[in-house]
Amino acid sequence: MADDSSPDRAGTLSPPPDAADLELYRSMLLARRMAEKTRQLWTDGGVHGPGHLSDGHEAISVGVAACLREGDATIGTYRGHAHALARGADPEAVLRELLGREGGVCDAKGGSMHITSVEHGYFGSYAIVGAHLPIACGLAWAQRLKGEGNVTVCFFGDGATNIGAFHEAVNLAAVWQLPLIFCCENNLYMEYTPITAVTPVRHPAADRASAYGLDRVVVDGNDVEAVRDVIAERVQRARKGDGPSIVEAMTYRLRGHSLADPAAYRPEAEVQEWARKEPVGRYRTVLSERDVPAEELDGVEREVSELVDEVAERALAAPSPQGETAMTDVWADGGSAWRS
Amino acid sequence: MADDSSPDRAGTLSPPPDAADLELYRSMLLARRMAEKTRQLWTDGGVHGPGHLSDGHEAISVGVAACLREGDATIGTYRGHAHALARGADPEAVLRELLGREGGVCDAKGGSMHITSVEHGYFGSYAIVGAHLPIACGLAWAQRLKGEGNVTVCFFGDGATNIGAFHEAVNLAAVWQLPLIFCCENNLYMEYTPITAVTPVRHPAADRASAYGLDRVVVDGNDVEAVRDVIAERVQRARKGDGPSIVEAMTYRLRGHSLADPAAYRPEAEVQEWARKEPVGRYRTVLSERDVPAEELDGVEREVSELVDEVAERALAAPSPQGETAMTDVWADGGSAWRS
Amino acid sequence: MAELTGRDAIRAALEQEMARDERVVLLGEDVAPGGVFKTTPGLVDRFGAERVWDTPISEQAIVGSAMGAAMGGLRPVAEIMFADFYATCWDLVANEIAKTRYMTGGQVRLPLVVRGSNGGGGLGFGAQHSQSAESWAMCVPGLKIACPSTPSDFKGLLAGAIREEDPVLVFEHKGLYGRTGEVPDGDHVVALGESHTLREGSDVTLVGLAFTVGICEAAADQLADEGISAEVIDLRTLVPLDVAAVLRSVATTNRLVIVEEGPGQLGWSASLAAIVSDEGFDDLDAPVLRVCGASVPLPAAGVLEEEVNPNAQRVIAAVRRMS
Amino acid sequence: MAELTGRDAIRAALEQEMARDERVVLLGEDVAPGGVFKTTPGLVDRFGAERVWDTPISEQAIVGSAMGAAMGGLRPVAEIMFADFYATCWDLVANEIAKTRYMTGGQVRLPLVVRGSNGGGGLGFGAQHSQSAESWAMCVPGLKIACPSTPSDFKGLLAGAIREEDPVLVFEHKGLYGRTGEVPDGDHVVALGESHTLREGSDVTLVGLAFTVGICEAAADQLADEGISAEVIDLRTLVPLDVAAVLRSVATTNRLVIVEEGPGQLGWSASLAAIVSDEGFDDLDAPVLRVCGASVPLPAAGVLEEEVNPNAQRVIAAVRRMS
Ligand SMILES: Cc1ncc(C[n+]2csc(CCOP(=O)(O)OP(=O)(O)O)c2C)c(N)n1
Ligand SMILES: Cc1ncc(C[n+]2csc(CCOP(=O)(O)OP(=O)(O)O)c2C)c(N)n1
Ligand SMILES: [Mg+2]
Ligand SMILES: [Mg+2]
Repeated sequence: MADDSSPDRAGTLSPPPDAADLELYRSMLLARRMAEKTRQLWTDGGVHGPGHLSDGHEAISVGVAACLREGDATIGTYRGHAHALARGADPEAVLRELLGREGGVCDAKGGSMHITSVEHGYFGSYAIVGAHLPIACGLAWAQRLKGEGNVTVCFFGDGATNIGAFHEAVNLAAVWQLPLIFCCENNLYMEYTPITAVTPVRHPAADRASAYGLDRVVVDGNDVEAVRDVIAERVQRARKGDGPSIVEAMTYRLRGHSLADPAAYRPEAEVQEWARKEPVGRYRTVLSERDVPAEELDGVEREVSELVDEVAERALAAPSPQGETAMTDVWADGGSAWRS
Repeated sequence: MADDSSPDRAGTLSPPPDAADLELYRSMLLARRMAEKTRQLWTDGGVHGPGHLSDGHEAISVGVAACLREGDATIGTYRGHAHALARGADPEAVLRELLGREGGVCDAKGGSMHITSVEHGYFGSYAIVGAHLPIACGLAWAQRLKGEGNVTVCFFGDGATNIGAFHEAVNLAAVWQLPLIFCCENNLYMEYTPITAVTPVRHPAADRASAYGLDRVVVDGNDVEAVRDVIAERVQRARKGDGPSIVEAMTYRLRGHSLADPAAYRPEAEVQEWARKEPVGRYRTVLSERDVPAEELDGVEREVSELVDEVAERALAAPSPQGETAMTDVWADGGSAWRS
Repeated sequence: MAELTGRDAIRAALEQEMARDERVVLLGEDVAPGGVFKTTPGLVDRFGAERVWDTPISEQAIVGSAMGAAMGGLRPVAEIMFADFYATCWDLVANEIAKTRYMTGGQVRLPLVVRGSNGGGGLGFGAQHSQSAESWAMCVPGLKIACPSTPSDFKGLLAGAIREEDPVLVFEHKGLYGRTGEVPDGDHVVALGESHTLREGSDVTLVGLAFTVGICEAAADQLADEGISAEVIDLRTLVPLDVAAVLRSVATTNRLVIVEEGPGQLGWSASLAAIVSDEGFDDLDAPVLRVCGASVPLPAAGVLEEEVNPNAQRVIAAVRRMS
Repeated sequence: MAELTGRDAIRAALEQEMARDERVVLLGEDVAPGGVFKTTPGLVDRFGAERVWDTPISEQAIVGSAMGAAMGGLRPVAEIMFADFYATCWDLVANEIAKTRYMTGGQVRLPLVVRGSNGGGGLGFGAQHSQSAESWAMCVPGLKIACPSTPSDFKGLLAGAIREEDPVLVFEHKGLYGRTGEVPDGDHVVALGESHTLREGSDVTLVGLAFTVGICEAAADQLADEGISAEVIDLRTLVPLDVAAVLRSVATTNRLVIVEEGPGQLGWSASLAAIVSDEGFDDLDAPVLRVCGASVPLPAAGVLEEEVNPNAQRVIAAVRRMS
């Protein structure tokens, strides 16, 4: 990893290498357990409205977060819970948001598709495909003007590579040499349609990089260390003023596009194949092979599961927001008056 | 030229080769004289509103039109007079439109930026950069469904390659394998800004082709025969169902972006260099070298100049449209009622 | 007559029109696998992949292609999954589709339909997936606008839209996809521009559109219990707008409440209210009142969404304010 | 006081604010060479290329970058050359900029301005370069909207917009860029939300916005000759909307005519008319009348553009209709 990439604030002070590995594992597990809990809360009827989970994608958000420091920004999509958590967002505030309770991270106004935690550098989840890529340009522009060497990482799906905003944003970032990494989570599908059916190149992000004078970078998005290493290099370049990158990380959703989607359109063999490659269990195997004792790994798992159970319980016990909340925070003065 | 590409309906029945050459010359001259006339009418105050001429670009519209047949479609930008004329639009109706007179090709409702002549296969001039590229996809889709082997050619500027609609349209055309040729007229500038200042690749259209699985094609856009030959090959492929192409034709505006623009931002040496390469005089030299007698060339010039003078005179004598015209043709029933 | 859901009624209209006229083609994201709101299942099997195109996520390319295809002689029906996404292709809709016939002096016809889900409906879709975009469209001359409220109209108005020679946007309220109702069998077509008076009344006129028609009916039920007789009009289309029917009704009831789901700041109810306040001035015994959504983005939590949406209680309160 | 054109007043506001606050940055197409409407000449020389960015033709990237930059602590001013082009980036404006503060529970502020040319003004720009897009914006809660009518307000309202903590769209009527007027020297800032009563009158209130303020004044002049005393109010901003001032005026004049350039089908005048017809019901001796643009795309030819635009004669005719 690059010298100037310190671990995310969710981590602890300069941990020894194996502790950092365990931290990657813990962080992926947190995302996984939170997704599982969310699915359960939805099945139970507590989570209302649409929800998009990213079980299967965890290595990407966690691998990226491991390269970032305070002052760096991330920004993502409706499939954004893991991204918020990886930067250190409070799991309880996230669950309260999903459940529509007081103390939700967005005051219960955003919901599942808009999880945001600006204090942790996660500038939000945007639910209209592609829109946040131009926004990411602006975040990176501000960072560049401040001159502190901070960077922005922008997550998006394979499907987003075909919308106009993608093209405008990557082009602008390249022209302006912004400190910005575009990180495509290619999970092979837009909603129900395989991305290859609607894209004339094999790698919808990486194969477009040359159109903006950028390198072609593809990484195994289910290998957390591979993601971390590739992103670390790109972050280092960006910090030095060497401009933006596109990284395409190959991954797969373990489940449907949204909570309501049984994902019947995917061939069973493909699903099975990717289940074998899923990042959390796979990384456990890696760590075991590095002689991390099973008890230690079990301990992390237990700890994370307990944490998620606890915060879910507290979130479920939280009250609904006051009705008046609906009329606040349109404007910076806290209100919503539009006429006198 | 491909066997199945017959000359545009503006031409005559299968002319012998040198007659075809003269026809290219005549057609370019018509565009040039019309541009000059329009500039004069604007200076005299007769043309109201914005106007974008394409003196310097003539080889492109004419070279393309020479590859097309009835049933083929073209579509272009606000800089569209030459494109309309090359397909056979009536010069007088065009000038009436520019002057805002009765009998204008768009009933004086479109003006300079929206010259359209559907009966000649020119589906219009669109004034919002990039918008007509997706529209071209639809024209080509309809042609493909009809199965008559017709094609669409879509003209746009270098500046248009950075807008989202470009990306969406070229991608869709490639995925759907549409019979569509995207023809970029790269005149090195958007309005006042050199295209290289805002694009991270040298050839804003051609260097993006690979992002859509297409070939990289650049042509000298001031060489009418080169344009014709490159386009003819691409048209032939499209007719056979081999899908879309992007062609980038290099050219230069002889004057400003619009009638009101003195174009002071362009280096004098660059202007001079391109003045030497301008397509009309250059093609006259080519024809002279092929032993076409000067009198014949002079004859074409005189004929075209007289035609343009005559139609201008008639157009200037035409009355303004009736006020009620403003309230017609919103709807297919001819009216504009929106309530009962 | 069959009892259908809104979504099945849409499918029925598409099937009816595609069978009738082979120029009718569909395109949109995930339309071949049946659409995320399950409005197009099986159509690709019946009509083939050349007439039911799955597109990339490229709204500009979708509606732009629809326009070009219409110019080329087809009668495309494009799907925009959520009406909020019109914002990603508004240039094609508002600047090209709406204006090209006029700008070209009538050289082209654009018989095309763009349809998609609209509004909130208490489903928790939040600020970017719940807007009432029909008012955006009404700001732009050149677009016809249909907003059906019943399964019967989901079928009939969509078929009517497909048979129009002009571009029509059909806004399908997502809260109505699952509601059932009687739908005529066979060829069922409703012409655009005719409102529907659901019940007659003498004391007040309630005007609704799409989801708010049900709110008007619920309010009318409760008002009836209080002895107030409300006439309920379903506008059905905004362009053409059946102002005449509303004025006729107000001539009898002398009172008008308009119920719009979108934000009160600006929306179609303002136009109707302004027109009736003027042209019905002498008939009105009380000001025309509008019950609208609050002028805020739509919040996600159920309790908050309820807080900002119009409902029958607010309509009743408005009626009481009038007397 | 200096006599400035509208375009120079804009430049003066930008220079004033960029000198005052280094977080203020500009971006847009051709802004460094001075802009196609010559509103930004010389700014790149004074403030440097890092603060005056020339962009590609990428409206989504322009306004999206402005939003991101605001989230990152800058105070960007983006130029959209013609307001019609908002359609190419409407998603960023209507779905992101307008909603993100609310959707995130107030986690972000978005102090940004998007400015650009609006309206027709008889310049022959035609259907795709002459729209009155301020009404599109008013359909979407979360955007402040300023529409200056004088060089003084071109400067003051733009400076006020830049100092706002919320996103503001400034619509500069292209017919006013060349008109001159007195502009205060030095720090000149006008707060958003306060209308301006240009002249007092007792018989009728005329309300205008941007270009139509001049139409109201011309009408008031002619009405004065006929012995009719018209009060003229320049709304200045649509959000916040100074309804109170209009109601106060109507309480005296008992008559209101609103003059909007955009199509009458739906626009801001409908909202104001609906509100005043309700809240001013008892004060009104006649229906609120709206004089609006025709509900057609704007035609190119001068005689046709005149045909569809509001003008003083139509305002006078409306006033006569009232008495
Ligand atoms: C502009 C736009 N069009 C369509 C949608 C509906 N939609 C939501 S997610 C999605 C698929 C996105 O696919 P991808 O970018 O690959 O991300 P993934 O969901 O696979 O993570 C679609 C089409 C949307 N939100 N925005
Ligand atoms: C979406 C949009 N943005 C901006 C403009 C203003 N504009 C008109 S022409 C032009 C430059 C276009 O450059 P290019 O595509 O190279 O075509 P050229 O004019 O050089 O032929 C610009 C920026 C526009 N019409 N549409
Ligand atoms: Mg995907
Ligand atoms: Mg150019």
